[in-house]
Amino acid sequence: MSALDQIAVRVETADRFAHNALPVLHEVRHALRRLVEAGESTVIDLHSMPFGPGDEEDLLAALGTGEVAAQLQALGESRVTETIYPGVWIVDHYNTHGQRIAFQIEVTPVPSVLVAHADDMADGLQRLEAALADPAEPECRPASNELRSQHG
Amino acid sequence: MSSLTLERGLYDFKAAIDAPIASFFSSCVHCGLCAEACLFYVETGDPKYTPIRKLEPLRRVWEQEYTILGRIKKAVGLSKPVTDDELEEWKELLYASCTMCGRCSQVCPVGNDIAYMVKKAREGMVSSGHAPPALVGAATRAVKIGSPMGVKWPAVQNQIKHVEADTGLKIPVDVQGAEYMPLLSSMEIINFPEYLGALAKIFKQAGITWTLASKAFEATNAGHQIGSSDIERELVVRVVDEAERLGVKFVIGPECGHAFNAIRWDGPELIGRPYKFRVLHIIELLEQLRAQGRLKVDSKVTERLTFHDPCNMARKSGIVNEQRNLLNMVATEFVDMPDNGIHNWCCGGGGGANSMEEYEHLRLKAFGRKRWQLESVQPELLVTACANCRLTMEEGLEHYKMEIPIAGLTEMIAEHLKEDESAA
Amino acid sequence: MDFLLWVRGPAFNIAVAIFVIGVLARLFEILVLGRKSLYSEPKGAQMGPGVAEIFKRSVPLPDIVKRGAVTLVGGYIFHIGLFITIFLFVPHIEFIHSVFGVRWPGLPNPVVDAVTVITMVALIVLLVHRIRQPVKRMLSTSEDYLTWLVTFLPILTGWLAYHRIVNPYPLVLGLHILSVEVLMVVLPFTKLMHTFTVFISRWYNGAIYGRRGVQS
Amino acid sequence: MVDSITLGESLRRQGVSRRGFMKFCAATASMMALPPSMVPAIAASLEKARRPSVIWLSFQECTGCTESLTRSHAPTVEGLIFDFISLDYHHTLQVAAGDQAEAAREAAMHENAGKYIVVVDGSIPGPGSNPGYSTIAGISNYDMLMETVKGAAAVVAVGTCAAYGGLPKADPNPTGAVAIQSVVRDKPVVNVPGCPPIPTVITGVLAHFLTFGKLPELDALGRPMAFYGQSIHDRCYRRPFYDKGLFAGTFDDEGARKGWCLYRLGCKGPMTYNACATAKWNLGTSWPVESGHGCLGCSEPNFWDAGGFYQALSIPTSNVTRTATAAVAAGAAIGIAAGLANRAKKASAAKQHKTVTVDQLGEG
Repeated sequence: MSALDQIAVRVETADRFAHNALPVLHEVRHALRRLVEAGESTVIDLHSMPFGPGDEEDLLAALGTGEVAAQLQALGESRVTETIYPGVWIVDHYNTHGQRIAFQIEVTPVPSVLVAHADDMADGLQRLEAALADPAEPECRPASNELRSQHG
Repeated sequence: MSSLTLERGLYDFKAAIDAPIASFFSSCVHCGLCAEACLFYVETGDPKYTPIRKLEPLRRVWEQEYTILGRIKKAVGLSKPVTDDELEEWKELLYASCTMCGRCSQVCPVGNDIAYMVKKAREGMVSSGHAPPALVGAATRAVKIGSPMGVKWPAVQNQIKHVEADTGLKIPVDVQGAEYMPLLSSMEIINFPEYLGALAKIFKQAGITWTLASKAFEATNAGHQIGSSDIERELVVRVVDEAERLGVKFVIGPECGHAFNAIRWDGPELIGRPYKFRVLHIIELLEQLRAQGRLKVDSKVTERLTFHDPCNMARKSGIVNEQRNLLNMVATEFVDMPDNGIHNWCCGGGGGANSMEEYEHLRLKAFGRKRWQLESVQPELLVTACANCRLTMEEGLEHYKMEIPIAGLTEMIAEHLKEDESAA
Repeated sequence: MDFLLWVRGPAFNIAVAIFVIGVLARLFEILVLGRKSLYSEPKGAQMGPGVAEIFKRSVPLPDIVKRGAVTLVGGYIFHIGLFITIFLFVPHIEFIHSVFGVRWPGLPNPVVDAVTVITMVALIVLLVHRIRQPVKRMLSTSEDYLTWLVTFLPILTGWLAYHRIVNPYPLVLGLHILSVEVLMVVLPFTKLMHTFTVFISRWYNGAIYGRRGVQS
Repeated sequence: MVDSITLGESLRRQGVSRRGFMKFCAATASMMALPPSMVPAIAASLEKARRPSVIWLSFQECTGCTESLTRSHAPTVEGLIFDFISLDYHHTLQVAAGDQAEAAREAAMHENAGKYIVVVDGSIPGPGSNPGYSTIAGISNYDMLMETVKGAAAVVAVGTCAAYGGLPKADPNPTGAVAIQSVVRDKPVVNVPGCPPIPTVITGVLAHFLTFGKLPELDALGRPMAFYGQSIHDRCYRRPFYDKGLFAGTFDDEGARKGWCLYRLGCKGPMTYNACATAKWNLGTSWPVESGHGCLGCSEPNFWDAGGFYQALSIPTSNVTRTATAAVAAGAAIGIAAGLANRAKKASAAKQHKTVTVDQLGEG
């Protein structure tokens, strides 16, 4: 939504954390405590947060950028970034048109979406074996992850 | 069959209800604070003495006759009519346990003048035949004999002789064109005869002309107490006729609360015109004389004394500072009781209550208020300016074995008048 | 929602009509009765002391403060509380502005909220007092309890609506407005009429005693 | 037409990895306003889900709902959902026209009897009103609706017109418009009100049906709790200003610039239940309150008649001033009449008064 992003919006608020960024940070704090003490993971859906102008920026600025950043290409791009608080991850999913479809904070050692799935690994093994057995076709990749929407 | 009927009473209730009363009843929120201002409730703790409840029959007549919803309720038979039995029950509440002292009127948060309404309600009590016998007797004697205690002019003449002998002063009677015409109360004539002598001495010192009226010496008004405007008017007219015939400039109300109230405030309303003379309370006159330097004392009372403000004089006529100025002139140690002035507690015998002997126990119980007030200041002498208060308090003090003598203010001043002052 | 529209629309009109007609009719019905002409020589004025009494009467005598503490303190709290909740809550000010075209600053909602709770507590204390104190119990009729209820309900429903305790919100807001409408309908025909007649009564009281020169 | 294959199979055929499927499930959960903890359950359900047939009926409507759904959001994950439903009839979107279009509808009804979903936007002239106000292919809206829903598994009323009558039903309602739920009584009806509804809410409801094979939990007005469970006011980021008593008084004052509460400017947020404050519009860019305009209350029944959009919620919808003026006159007239009657009664009572004498007193 590059066109919309170009509209200059000046947020006039007296204080930082005027709206709902601070409660989310506290929710993250509680989740991290649960992870540290009980090993329990949490996913916070930021789409369900009643954010006002500037809230998302405030939240992301407060969480910062940590050591790990990962990029996925599955049904569009996804960005997974560790914050300056290890175990607290920003998971940002986009569709093939670059539109955000999910935006989450995961409080977990490794976000589930990064972990390779058993089915996919088995499938991959199959494909690797097939490729080695038939050197004529070394690359046998899934057809495409560019799905077009077709209505009707 | 008596000619006084419930029907006549209800007509009088209806006729009595005016805009203030309609507003008062509309405003009452049943908060019960009037009870806390009433000496009968405060001393007995019996909620039936709550002032506004004493007006329940009048209130129902107002509701049924003068409110939109009440008329509808009456038309469909939803309201309880006022009955003879009920009025009989209310006799105690409207007479024996109410002195119309007006303290409740002063306390009511919405501003209801409850005493005003009690006075109006008594009208219907009289015409429906529910007035107390003691007051009926007093009214009858007042109308037929000339005085509620049965005092006739010869008795007064007798007093005059004694006073003239004691003081060496002439008591003027029926003098045309005199400036002042003092009235006497029966009680003063019988129980406190010093009053007449005191007047003579004071008037001589002040150098003013005055006269008694042989046909209108009596100030008390049993019609006022029983609440019958017809009788009250008849008694007022006697005074007015004589005062206007003699052409006096001032009629002087005596040290008697209701008598002053009747002649000062009720009278012109009852006869439907202003007087051709002015009415002053004796204390108002004395204060005027004092302020003009025409009233001087050469000695002072040295006992620690306090003053009981009669309701009709202070709360109802605004005479408060006058007696204090006079007291400070004539006494060295004047102390006020708690709740004094317009907030004073009634003696318990006003409004005719004192004449109802069958309720003496209630009156004595209610006197507890005065006892508390007196005990708070421990006076050696109690001064007042109302013969009826004085009598009631004497009974109360005796009952509670409190040895505090009571004096009338006018006599006290007369006793200490500067003797050698000659007439101006 | 239909209910809310009804209470905000037709029902409100009906309530306003009954309220205005009722109050005016009652005031006229009282005032037209009039007073006898007074001929006694006045010792003071009527108008000034009458007007003064409207204000002075709000200050109780010291001995009554002691004796009638619950009634007085409770009464003060809930009357002031009613004033604040009715006239200093922003949504109410908007309503008043829409009808009368005047507006004034409101109080922050948490303040009004606290006042509302205090007001309700005061009203409950006064109800208990009415039931238990002998004088008030004797004076009380069904009307006293009815008027208590119709006074209490708007405060309670308003508070519930503000805190959104009852769902859905349009229902509780509708109940709040309906309870106010009930109050408006009941007011002219019960002791709640003292809202208006208190000024008349206090004036008469002040005038009667002012004329007699009593300095209260 | 409905495919026999499941969604899981379909995705895999298109080469979507398991990771991609989980991402799709996370997005679907977010869209359905379900907690992230539901993702595994959603994945399990979606794996087995089959394409349902959808028949979309448009009656007295402005096409805003369809616009909302198609224009602003396609192609997104909702678009993906549409790949997995079979939209067999939608006269704005379908290629077919005339008899062919109606034939498609009838075919879908016939082939998927008892299993298809009917989506309706727009109100219909009620059974009692002139059917000529709105017809399609010569069939009255009422008849077409009743015929189509007969074999439906569920009915989704999209938009406030379909859900509650909306604008066509606004006073004086010339066409006798009624809501779908007032005529369809024997089928589950889910209302997705809004003018228009939030696109993700429309697709969220369809996704829910697709995922779980049943309609979501509804509130008293037939709306999915997941989206309409909380009011705009409760989820509004400007709520703290309401609580502090900080209100914008005009659209250009200091309060408006500082983003204070819009209650005084007529915001209907407190009585409006919708997901705008969280789902937002235009791909989460903003929503009315965030853009500085109060909520109109468009997802509530009769919102069009619920008072001026710029009048605070506490302001009555009726003309109080006129009523009060009339009442003043009436009250004064009744009062003076009652007062004069009182006066006459008092005067006659006074006339009845017979002088009390002490002789009479003595009798008693």
